[in-house]
Amino acid sequence: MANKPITGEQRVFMTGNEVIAYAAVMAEADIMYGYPITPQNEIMHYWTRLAPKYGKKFLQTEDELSAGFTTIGGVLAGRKAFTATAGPGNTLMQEPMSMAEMMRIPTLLIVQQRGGPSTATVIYSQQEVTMTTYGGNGEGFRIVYSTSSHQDLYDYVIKGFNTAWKYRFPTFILGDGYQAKMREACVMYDPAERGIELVKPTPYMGAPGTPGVDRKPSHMRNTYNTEEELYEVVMNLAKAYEAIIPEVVEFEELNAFEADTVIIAHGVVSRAAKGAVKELLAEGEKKVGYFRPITLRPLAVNELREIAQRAKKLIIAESSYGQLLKQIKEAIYGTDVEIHTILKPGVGITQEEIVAKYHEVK
Amino acid sequence: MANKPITGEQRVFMTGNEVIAYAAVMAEADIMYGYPITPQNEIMHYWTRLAPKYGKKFLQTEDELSAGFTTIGGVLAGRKAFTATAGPGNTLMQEPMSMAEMMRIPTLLIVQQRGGPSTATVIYSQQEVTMTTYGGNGEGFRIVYSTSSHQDLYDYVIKGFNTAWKYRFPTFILGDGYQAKMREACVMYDPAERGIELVKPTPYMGAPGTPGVDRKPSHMRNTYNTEEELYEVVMNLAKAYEAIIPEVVEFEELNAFEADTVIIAHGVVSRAAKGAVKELLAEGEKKVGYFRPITLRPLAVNELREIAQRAKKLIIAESSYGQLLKQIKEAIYGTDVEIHTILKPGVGITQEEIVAKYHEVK
Amino acid sequence: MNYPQIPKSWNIESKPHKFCPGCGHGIALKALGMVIDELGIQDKTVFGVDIGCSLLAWDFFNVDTIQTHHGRTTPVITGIKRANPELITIAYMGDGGGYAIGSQHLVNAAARNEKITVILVNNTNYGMTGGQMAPTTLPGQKTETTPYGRDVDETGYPTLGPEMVAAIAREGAYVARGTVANLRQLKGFIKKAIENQMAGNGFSFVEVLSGCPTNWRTNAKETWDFIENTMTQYFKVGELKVPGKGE
Amino acid sequence: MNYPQIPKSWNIESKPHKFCPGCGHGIALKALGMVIDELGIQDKTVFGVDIGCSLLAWDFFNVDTIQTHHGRTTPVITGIKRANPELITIAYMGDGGGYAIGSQHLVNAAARNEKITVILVNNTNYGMTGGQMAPTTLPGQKTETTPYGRDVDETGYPTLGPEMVAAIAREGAYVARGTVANLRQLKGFIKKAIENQMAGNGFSFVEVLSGCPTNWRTNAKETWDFIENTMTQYFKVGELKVPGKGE
Amino acid sequence: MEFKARVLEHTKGTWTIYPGLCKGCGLCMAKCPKGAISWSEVLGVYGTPAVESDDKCIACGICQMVCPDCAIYVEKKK
Amino acid sequence: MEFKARVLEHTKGTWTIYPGLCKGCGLCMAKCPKGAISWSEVLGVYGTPAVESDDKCIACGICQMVCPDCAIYVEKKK
Amino acid sequence: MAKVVKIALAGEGGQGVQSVAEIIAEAANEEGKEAIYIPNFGVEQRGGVSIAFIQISDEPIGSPKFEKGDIVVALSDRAVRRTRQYVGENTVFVYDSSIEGIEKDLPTNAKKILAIPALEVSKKELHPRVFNVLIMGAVLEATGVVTIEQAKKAIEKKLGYKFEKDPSLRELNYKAIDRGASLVREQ
Amino acid sequence: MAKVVKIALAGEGGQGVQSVAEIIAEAANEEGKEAIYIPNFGVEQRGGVSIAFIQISDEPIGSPKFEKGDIVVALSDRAVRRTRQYVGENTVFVYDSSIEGIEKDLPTNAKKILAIPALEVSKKELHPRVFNVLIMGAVLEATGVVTIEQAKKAIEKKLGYKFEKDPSLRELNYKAIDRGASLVREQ
Ligand SMILES: Cc1ncc(C[n+]2csc(CCOP(=O)(O)OP(=O)(O)O)c2C)c(N)n1
Ligand SMILES: Cc1ncc(C[n+]2csc(CCOP(=O)(O)OP(=O)(O)O)c2C)c(N)n1
Ligand code: SF4
Ligand code: SF4
Ligand code: SF4
Ligand code: SF4
Ligand code: SF4
Ligand code: SF4
Ligand SMILES: [Mg+2]
Ligand SMILES: [Mg+2]
Repeated sequence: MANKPITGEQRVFMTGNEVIAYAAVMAEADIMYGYPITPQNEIMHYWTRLAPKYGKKFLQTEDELSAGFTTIGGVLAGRKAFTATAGPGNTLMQEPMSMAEMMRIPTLLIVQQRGGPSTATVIYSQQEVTMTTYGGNGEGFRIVYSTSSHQDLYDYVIKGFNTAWKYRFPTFILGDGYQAKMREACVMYDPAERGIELVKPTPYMGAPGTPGVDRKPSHMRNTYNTEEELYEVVMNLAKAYEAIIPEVVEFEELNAFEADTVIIAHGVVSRAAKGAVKELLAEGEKKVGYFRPITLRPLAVNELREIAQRAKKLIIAESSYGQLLKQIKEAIYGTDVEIHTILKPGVGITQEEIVAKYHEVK
Repeated sequence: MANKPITGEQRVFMTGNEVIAYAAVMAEADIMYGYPITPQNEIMHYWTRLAPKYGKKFLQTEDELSAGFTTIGGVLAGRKAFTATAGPGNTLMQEPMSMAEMMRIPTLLIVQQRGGPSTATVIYSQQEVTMTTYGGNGEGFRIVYSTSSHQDLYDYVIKGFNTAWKYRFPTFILGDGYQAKMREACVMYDPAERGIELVKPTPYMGAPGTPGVDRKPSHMRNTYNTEEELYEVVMNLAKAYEAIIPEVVEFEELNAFEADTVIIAHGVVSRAAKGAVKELLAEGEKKVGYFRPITLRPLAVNELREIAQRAKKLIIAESSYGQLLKQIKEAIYGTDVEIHTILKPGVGITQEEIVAKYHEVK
Repeated sequence: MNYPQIPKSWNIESKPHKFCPGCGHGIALKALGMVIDELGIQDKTVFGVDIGCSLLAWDFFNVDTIQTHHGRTTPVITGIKRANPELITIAYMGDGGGYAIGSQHLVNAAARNEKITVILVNNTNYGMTGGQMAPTTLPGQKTETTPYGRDVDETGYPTLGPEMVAAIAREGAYVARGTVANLRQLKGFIKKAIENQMAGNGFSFVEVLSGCPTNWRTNAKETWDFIENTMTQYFKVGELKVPGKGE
Repeated sequence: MNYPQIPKSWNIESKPHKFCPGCGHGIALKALGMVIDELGIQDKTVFGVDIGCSLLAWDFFNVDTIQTHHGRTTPVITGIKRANPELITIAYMGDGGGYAIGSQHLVNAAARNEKITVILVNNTNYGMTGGQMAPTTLPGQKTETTPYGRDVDETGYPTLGPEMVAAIAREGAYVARGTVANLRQLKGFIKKAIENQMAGNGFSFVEVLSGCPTNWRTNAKETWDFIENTMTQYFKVGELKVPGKGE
Repeated sequence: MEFKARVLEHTKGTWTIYPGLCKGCGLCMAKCPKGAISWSEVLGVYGTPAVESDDKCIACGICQMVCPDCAIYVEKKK
Repeated sequence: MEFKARVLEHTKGTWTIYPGLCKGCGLCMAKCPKGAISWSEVLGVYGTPAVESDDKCIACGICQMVCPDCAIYVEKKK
Repeated sequence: MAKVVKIALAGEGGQGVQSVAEIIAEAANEEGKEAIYIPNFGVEQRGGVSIAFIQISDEPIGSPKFEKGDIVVALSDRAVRRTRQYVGENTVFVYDSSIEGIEKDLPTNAKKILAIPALEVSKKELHPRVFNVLIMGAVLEATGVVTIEQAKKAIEKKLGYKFEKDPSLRELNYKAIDRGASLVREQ
Repeated sequence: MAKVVKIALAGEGGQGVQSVAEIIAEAANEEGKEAIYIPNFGVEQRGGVSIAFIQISDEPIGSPKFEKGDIVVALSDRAVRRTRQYVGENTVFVYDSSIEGIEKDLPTNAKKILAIPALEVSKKELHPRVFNVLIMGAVLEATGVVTIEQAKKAIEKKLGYKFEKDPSLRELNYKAIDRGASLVREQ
């Protein structure tokens, strides 16, 4: 059985879903559980093709509830398990993810956002931001990476496994239909060769020894009898979560801490935003900057506040009706920088639109 | 068959769940679909006892997905249908509610919040605010009433049916485990006698006449083929939703527009907040006020901004880790009033605590 | 004569319909259209279509139609029927929608003997999402998620839907399996299923063996061959439960 | 002797357990504990408990235990087994968890022949939530949501779970129905079910007829009577499917 | 809504094809007991060839029955 | 963890009850073939009466078997 | 501000604290007062400690739960441990004198601690079944939130159908209330 | 800023626009350029209009979709209607001259509109099956984003296994490319 599909550095030209399947193999994921939904299907298609070659497993479940809960099972058994979904499937995933959130079970869920609400379109959107960051009946103790390119998909799937198992909070790779289906180039590599150490999973259930004899039994629960018990559990989660924020937060920027007008976007839209800012800078506009939160949860609150305190205007562009906008407003509460928006639920945003908006509001 | 269980005005002393069942009968609800979950069970228990007496129907479904989708079916058939849930059940309800949101199907869902995330407790919390206002893969085109007393439960269940059918957005009564299970007095009445006109439902499916012959067929969908189509649909939803906000928004306040320190709370916690403010005013504190958003979606943004611009301090108290807080920060973005909080996920907040907080921060 | 011979209840405005060339859904819906015509129930029928290729029928008929969520057509249709029993309610779905994600609804609607009719199109795969394994995928069959063929040791044998429904449903239920390769018989089964609902007897269920040339990557001949010879080896065509006839 | 005669695999720290006085869950778990002892598998067993009164067993055994969500124990346990087939995995749930909200998981795990063991406690109601109708509630039985008695015309007949599972599962599966009124037999069924998993044959399923005196509002005599005489009229005790024995 | 009919008169019957409905799937062709159906020069709705029949046709109606798109209409001559 | 045992010596066997485990459900009593079990003055874990047996006991072990709480231990005398 | 009387009652599942609480709250409501009664409930149907929270006032009542009670009654060892948190410097803490092994767990900050032989008295003088009614008498005596008459009416309302069949039961219940009151008075 | 060449290709499900797009994008990638190809996909497996969006540049590319293409090709009446939105004042709009009834639907704001007899030529001179390859030739000629050589290599990579079996197919495909290019050149 071959060991790794990638050695050295390899430039490839493929769909994002294919990139993810490779990244999962290279991250030493053991098993994928999944239920089909466009636009994430090809992750499963490629995984099932790769799986037998590298000693990996796959289970197609009866629905997303099952995909989420079997993934939790796989993790409990001490394996690196993951799953992928989109849209209405992500809605259903909130049930298992709320259990993972409560019990600090590391899970990796890849979301390829599609239009919403409801079944909507199978194509593209950024309308699953609120749900992925704060979904379910919980408090959003999760880590969400928003990717913008195939390179990101490769890098952050590998990183996402490490994050999940290191910090034990449910971790999400938030992609979208464009990234899922488009082809572009990216460089694949063996993480070990780049000095990236892969966090090893440990079993939560079925560790060696007889429980109650050689070791304590592993008794895991998510249900409590009194509100005081629960309060303590949730406050401890909050404390643990807040402690890791500085280590986890990621962002990208260009001239953002010097600019008068900062364009903020995440995911694939950030490419148009970055392109627009580069174009404007090249045209001689000096006071324009670009900021892209990579982790949508936790958000780079400190940097956003610094920018908001300095800048005169923000332009927030997203393919939703203001899901990132809401979070940014909350993050920079107390400042009063002028905010302009390009909100286009379910459709792409181009560089031209952003440039035009800049000229309109500047 | 008796016509109405209530004539004239009647002071009763019962649990909140019982009050809700009576209110639904008096709102001329036709059918309840539901799946058991604590702490909403007794709504079903009382409804099933009342139902045969007043020609009403009930169906216990196999899960909350089914309860939500059968409710949608009941509405499509032209009946006033409703359902009730809590906690993990509410998480599952997001799937049907996202369909209702997309298709503007009026639904009434009563949520009796319990602790979260996950199964957590069956008791009490205010941790389902984010999910109820913005859950699912959508944009939160919903109307959410947060009740604080049995009187509210009675009033807003009746009002909630009217709101849902008048504006055709999914409507939620957001109660909690305390309100569900506690006994207190309230006055029940026949809405007709108070001049409240009940909006009549109309069939979306199965109206008179042969489709394609006497009338157009009713072809309802939630799936679109291109992103441009979807964009138009969602923007139209947004427009329709925003148009009704002024009519729908509700709040309660005491001295809030004159105070230096305003205590903000919703639902049952607002009772403690109001009590605290009354106590403080009685003690001679003049610059303290109280504000309670009744609709959590849409939020009373204008009033909150007015308050935030005037006041020096806000104290936001809620039995969650900041779900209302986030929404308020977003709403009053641009102001910089100092915000203090009492955030107690899953446990009650008392008047004493709020008074103490006031003295601490003032 | 510029008006083709289509069932009266079909909505000509939406034709040619949205199914692929050679798709069995078109034949199944032809059978259903003919039954609606024969029973004269176009004005009382409510049609629910699932997510899956079924959704492409959202404007197929001149019949009130609700396009629901994946697997959720059974509860939507149940809700409609419970609220207004005068209506004749038909849920239309795929094998993925009925036997996988919506199986709790199917099983429990059958157990509660809901007075609705479910028509389930078995094409041995997930058509709409591009051909993944379905509960009905045949042993050894290649799909996008069983690229080396379905391994029954790993994923079990194809779900026998009507057999399962027949095991759950009690007296009053009607359960049958037809095929698009036998339109006349299929029409008969669908007719009985709807009549059974109209008589108020109970749950009625018809599975339809159908072709998916797009994902099977079959030409016309291979398509017919797979339906008529391969599928029927596993899925026996016929009536499994007829009210009044015992089992 | 201050140490009671309890199965070795029970966790004495959590005793007296959290079930109501006279609850059948305690007897079912006694049978399971004895089987774990006899098979000597305490170190390899993973126990999953559903939401429902089952959850009260989250620290019942000195066995690694995961308390899951309502209806979701089957997939959690399936996920564990798929990831580490060395473990012996047992899903424990109520009739609501198994036949209502989790029925898609049960049905599909059976169809895929998952190598897991499911023990389902049938107490004809939703115990934990205070006694609502379950899919297994008997005709005429009063519950909180059938206050005038379950009307089979409205809500159908009680679900026959093992019969349903037997109709779906294929060769290799083990399916039986026992009762807390016959501990020896029940223990035998559970033992065979677990041995069937250990042999890698396939899905194993045991329904346990059990008492819920709290919600039934029965005294001890009435409890026994309901289990032994009323329930068994509908739910036949015995083995429905034994590998190698045909059906 | 109208669809252009292409009417073919055969000895045994009148055979009509609506190219605006025909997707060229070939199901009819594979089922014709007489091998009377073949690809036509006329294109169907997806720009692929529609079908046509020849005089081997016995007007049995099978092609009409199996066509998922109701693109064929057969009338037997008496 | 220890539970206090209340040991009752009967002609046919030794019958032990652990009141700290007994919830007073009465299942044992209803099943005893000899009617040997009755309510006791000693309270069980929930403050309700525990059970005790008398010399009618034949040490058949049924009560031990049916007790959901493992509160009874019966040993036959040889 | 109107004074709110806050009561917490805790016991084992079978001890009937919830019905006592309900009767007290209903009696107060009947007297025209504002009353809130909130049962404590957990996932266990039986087995957990059962707590009832009651508040009675002349004016609308705020939060359904409170931090410290005016009177806190605990009827089992576990109940003593669970209810300590509701005891403050203005609290009268009442427990049954037959409870063993709780010496170290008794609250230390109460205004007053009363050990009353409720279990013994109900067993010996009345009937174990009216133990909870006796406790009700004690609570009413300690708080004065409702008159004994009103409480008897509320009992009548709730159990009247049983009293019809067996009028001696009425007698027994009434006696239990009075006896409970006297246990507190005697302290 | 580096120039990005933007191409939209649209046709019916069977017309093979997606494989053409994929080949062009891969050829560009092989040439060391940055390329993005995004298929349009809807809920229908077949039947909807199929659109492919390609962008090719010397530098990393931003948004995968664009507002206006440099070249927009429509191969059916429905495709003409669907792609009008991607036509701007710098767009060369190409459609097949055999498409009927679209006179009123043609874009009016294009830089240039080319009607080419691709269908006819492929049918008569080559084979209907290479219709799409002929279109590829036309696109390459109109944009010059990839050399014809590179495109041929990409075709070889994709269809080589078929060419092995039947080398005349290779000939046919190469001819189709060249012929497609000439159709544009001739205009
Ligand atoms: C909750 C949810 N999960 C997954 C999907 C994606 N999805 C759409 S159709 C489909 C499968 C359709 O297969 P089937 O029901 O067999 O119908 P067919 O297309 O084969 O007729 C899936 C998985 C979805 N829309 N919603
Ligand atoms: C998603 C969800 N829905 C509903 C509930 C509420 N709930 C908890 S237990 C239960 C029923 C338990 O009944 P059963 O499975 O028969 O187990 P039993 O308590 O009778 O042993 C329900 C409906 C929940 N916890 N989660
Ligand atoms: S994908 Fe298959 S089932 Fe779906 S429309 Fe096409 S042929 Fe029919
Ligand atoms: S409620 Fe019923 S099933 Fe649950 S623990 Fe009590 S007796 Fe057992
Ligand atoms: S009618 Fe019969 S013989 Fe004629 S073309 Fe059709 S199938 Fe062939
Ligand atoms: S079956 Fe119908 S659509 Fe298919 S080729 Fe024949 S006529 Fe055309
Ligand atoms: S051992 Fe047998 S005879 Fe003795 S008390 Fe128990 S059940 Fe009765
Ligand atoms: S000994 Fe066991 S069976 Fe008997 S009353 Fe006590 S708990 Fe119940
Ligand atoms: Mg299918
Ligand atoms: Mg149960």
